[in-house]
Amino acid sequence: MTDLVLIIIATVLVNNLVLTKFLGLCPLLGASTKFETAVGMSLATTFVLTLAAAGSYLVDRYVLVPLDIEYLRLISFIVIIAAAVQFTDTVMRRSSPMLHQVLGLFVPLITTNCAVLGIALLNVQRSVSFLQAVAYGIGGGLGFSLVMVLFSGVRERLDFADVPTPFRGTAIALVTAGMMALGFIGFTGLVQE
Amino acid sequence: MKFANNAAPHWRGAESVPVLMRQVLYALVPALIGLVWFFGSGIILNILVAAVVALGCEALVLRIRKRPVGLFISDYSALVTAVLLAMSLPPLTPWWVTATGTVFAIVFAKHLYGGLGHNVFNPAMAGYAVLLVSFPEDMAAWPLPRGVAPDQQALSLLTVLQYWATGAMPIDVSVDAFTAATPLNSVKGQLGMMRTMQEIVGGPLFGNIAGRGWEWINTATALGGGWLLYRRIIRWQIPTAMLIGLLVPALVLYIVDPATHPSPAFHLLSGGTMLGVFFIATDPVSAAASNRGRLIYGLGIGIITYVVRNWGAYPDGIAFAVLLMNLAVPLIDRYTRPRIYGHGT
Amino acid sequence: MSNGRTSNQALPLPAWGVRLESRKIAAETGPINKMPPPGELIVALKQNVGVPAEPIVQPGDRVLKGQPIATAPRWGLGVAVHAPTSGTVTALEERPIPGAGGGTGESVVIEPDSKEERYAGYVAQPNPLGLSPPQIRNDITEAGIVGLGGALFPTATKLNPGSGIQALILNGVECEPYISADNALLIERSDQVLLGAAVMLRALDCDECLVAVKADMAEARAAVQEAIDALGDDRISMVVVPAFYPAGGERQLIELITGKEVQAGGLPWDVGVVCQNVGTVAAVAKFFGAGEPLISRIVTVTGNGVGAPANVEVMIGTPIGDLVEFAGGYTDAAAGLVMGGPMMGFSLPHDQLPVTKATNCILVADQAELDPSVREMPCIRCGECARACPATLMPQQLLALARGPDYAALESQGLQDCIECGCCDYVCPSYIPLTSRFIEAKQGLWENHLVAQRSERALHRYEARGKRLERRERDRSNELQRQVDEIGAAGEIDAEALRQLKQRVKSKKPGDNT
Amino acid sequence: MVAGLLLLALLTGLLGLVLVVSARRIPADAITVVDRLDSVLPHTQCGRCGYSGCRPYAAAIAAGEADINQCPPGGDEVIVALSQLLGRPAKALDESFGLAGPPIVAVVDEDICIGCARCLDACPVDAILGAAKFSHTVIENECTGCELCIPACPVDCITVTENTSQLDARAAH
Repeated sequence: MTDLVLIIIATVLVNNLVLTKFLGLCPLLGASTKFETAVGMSLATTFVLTLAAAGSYLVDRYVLVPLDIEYLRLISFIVIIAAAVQFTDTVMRRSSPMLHQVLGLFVPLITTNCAVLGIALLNVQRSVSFLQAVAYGIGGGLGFSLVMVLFSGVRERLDFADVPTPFRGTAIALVTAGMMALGFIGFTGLVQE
Repeated sequence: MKFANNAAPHWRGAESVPVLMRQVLYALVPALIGLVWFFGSGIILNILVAAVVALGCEALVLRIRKRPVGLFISDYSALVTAVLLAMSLPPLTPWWVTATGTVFAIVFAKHLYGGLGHNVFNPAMAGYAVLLVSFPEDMAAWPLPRGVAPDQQALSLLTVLQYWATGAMPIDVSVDAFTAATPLNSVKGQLGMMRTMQEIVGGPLFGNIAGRGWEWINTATALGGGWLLYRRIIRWQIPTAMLIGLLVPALVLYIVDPATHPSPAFHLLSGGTMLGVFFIATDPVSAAASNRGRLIYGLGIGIITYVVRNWGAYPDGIAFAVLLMNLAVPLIDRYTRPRIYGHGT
Repeated sequence: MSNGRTSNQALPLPAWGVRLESRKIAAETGPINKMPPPGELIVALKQNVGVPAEPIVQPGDRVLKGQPIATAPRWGLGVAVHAPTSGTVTALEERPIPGAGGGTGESVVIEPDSKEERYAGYVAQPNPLGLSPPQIRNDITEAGIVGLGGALFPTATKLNPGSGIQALILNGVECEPYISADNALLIERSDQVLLGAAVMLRALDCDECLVAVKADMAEARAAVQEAIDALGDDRISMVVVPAFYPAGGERQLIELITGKEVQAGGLPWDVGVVCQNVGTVAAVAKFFGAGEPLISRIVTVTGNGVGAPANVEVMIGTPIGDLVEFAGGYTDAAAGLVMGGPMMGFSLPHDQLPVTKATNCILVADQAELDPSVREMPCIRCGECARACPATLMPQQLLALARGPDYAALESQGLQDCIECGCCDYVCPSYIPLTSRFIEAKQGLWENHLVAQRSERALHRYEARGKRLERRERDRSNELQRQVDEIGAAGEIDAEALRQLKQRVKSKKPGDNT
Repeated sequence: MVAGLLLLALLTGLLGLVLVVSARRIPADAITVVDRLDSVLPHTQCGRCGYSGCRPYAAAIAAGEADINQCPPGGDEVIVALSQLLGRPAKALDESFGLAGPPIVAVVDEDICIGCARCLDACPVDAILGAAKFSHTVIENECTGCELCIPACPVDCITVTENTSQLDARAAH
């Protein structure tokens, strides 16, 4: 139990996917202009991440390895991720069409979000159990969501700030992302891996 | 007869921003005296470098942005940032380290976000964190406090100046003889070597409650903070909440296992606790807006500080805690708006 | 609240509001001075936010003191006006009036004849408490009495809340600095106020009356207490509120005394309370006791720019210049002319404006008493404004939103609940004119609503038109079809023509207009 | 090898099946994107955006065919509202679609009007009153200032003027 909690803490705070591994920066900058959008994107990504982490572990452990066809790992993982993304896309289009419209291409792009495939591939190497794989998935998703939500809050506040013209928009967003990473450095060493 | 046409209200009762900022500077004097007494005059050099660089950067940016230079230079906010950063640095700091931190604080953390009132992150702490990451060795080297050893010799002013200018001691002087880890760092290192707190605090670096000298510096800082509270320049919410956030976990773990956890009193009077509680966390621009929000904000800073001190790799966590909670401010503000009069019960 | 106790202990300070220097210099200098009729009276027909009264006199008419010169319209919160003294109507014309944004309003101009001849239509009521509540309200409407505390809401309307009123609060809390008209009234005429209170209690069918006075009004408190003791009516008691601003705001006072909040869009009687300014109550007493409608009021003339600051009982319509002259004239230091107090009063461009029923104070300020010319700095989010705000808003956040302006967020964060009291300005260390910004933003928000309404109405009409066209088309094609069928049935047409006609019917699609 | 491919195909098929079923089962929100976008447009139905009315324009925005700055009567307010709904940066009005201005209303010069009733059909909000052979008049309160009636008039008797009814209402407020 403790190891699962530690895995989640480590992936959320210490080895945050976005701020220390620099995975998933594209949705971070693209879908964070509004708080509501960022929450939607976070939920979608967390869902896909968890599903992908669990699914890929199962497929790898019980299908690919026993049958000795690990060379199909990449393609089968992508199939799983694509299916999860497609499912998310369908749900979102139906239940909140406006959010779907705003996120636009970013939802299908979760498929190519390096964070998702990254977690799936890393899991194969480091997970010793199914639960650990799920924990990595949840942790990765929560870490992404945390950064995403905090970031969108700051960006909304920046709408009212007197930012110098050349720095408006993406420039100040990148500076802010750097500041966030600086803050997260403080968590270094919390969990020994 | 013609009369002036003004919009209501026609009265204003508040002290202006420059006056408030000046009071903050005055309130830092006791802490400064403490630092100079225990660690020598190096801190003055830090302040001079930081102040000159801060005002220079401020003037430059304001001129480039075509803002009224005189008005904003005289608001003292850049000076407060500079002094807070300089007082957080070790008294033996080469000038370029201080200057780098100050440039980052004023240009990146303050003016890229729009200057006074618009900065999301506490400029002084942003500058400090950058230095902590970029110059870890310089940031860890504190001179020995006065009174560690009976035959202790103070560094000569010339030596200090040389180190300040070049980053190196004269050939016949060894840096290691004059510097030591801070108490927080020392505790962290020795606990890692499986020594108990009782053994650690018996060492020469430690005084009655916390680090030698540090306990007095923190007390002096709190004195200035108390004056700010009394003058109502800062309000009680953030300091109180931050202390609770820091001391309650400290107390719980101290009760559970006093051998491996410093006492709450130790935390209270160590490192930058008091500077953080009264002068850094209370910076209103980067803090939460409502009273309730400020309680959460202060609590967060306290807790994260404790987490970093206790489990993290860095000896003190105030800078990181402040930056992280700055980040959470928009979110806190969103969920802590006070109920408006006449809407619900 | 309902145990009828009279306590000299002030209520506790609330979390909001600001403490201001009181500067009640005029009140301390002496009694209420009665000003004789000036050379010309300009009685505005629009005395409050309501619809202007309808004049019933013509230029050249002679009017008597107290005679109605314009009647209140039946709707729109308007108020009747009366001749303040006897004299001749010289004109019925547009004159500059205060509070119209520098604009003018139709006014009855009267040249007084200094005879003070009284109108015989109104007489003192020997037993006003024997009147029925509707009768009392009728009389108060007839007397042109409105709330003299500032809002000028017709008093009779406020006395008609239906049942369930637990307390009548008499507001004698002048929380703005300088203003001491109500203070002077309580010191000199507490008995009159209590008589009015008794009439109001009768109209409200209510058994409790609280006279609210401020902690720093020692003399007035003593006078009220004495009058209450003399009257021996145990329904009436005094309550002392702390000296701070804006304790005298209606909703703020109710919150202080009863702890209840009047909901947004609601009225005090929703929480069982009716609040009346003491000046209003005295006006009611004057009408029932002496047969005099609302033709004069007490105005504080004060500030370092006036020779002899004083409380002056002055006829409605007196030019402000004459009033200042009566109070010792301008000193050399006079720099600003403000109607009302320094927190909510508005600057007057010149002094040729008449006193209206709303005029409680004329502040002739010197340079130091005016807003010092300070440079506005950016907001440093210190939060002092939120601490001071009686509506518990967050002015610092509203300010940022008003810069956008983000009207949706402004509305959800309570811009409409701002009472424009000026507390946030007062405590702001960056000297930001918050109140002015909020007034501006309210205007914008209101315009935005207007545009949205228009758009919605346009959409509605557009859709209705679509349905209408569709219906018309259907009717037409039905008619065509009917003709085809008829012709076909009659067999008077050759097959080819019938086929063409049918083709035409078919090709006609609904919605095709040609 | 073959087994692996078969298994992969099976997996893909299975996932596809799940997707197909789920796509049919999940209930749809009744308020569509077009509804939301349409609700912030001014409904003048003037067609200056290049579409036949406000709703077609909203549909075009939702489909990505039209930009958000093509509505002159809406001005900055509508652009800001659209940008907030869509999470895109606001931009300046594209003036090739027309200039934003103060609210206007159409006025029929009743001395010239011949009572042809053509403007009645042109008005998208039925704001012109009249019948054939009778002089027409515009209901000022309902006119949206779309100017569609101007080209319809054969004798050019319709002009536009600034709408003052809002200003009057403001003064009364």
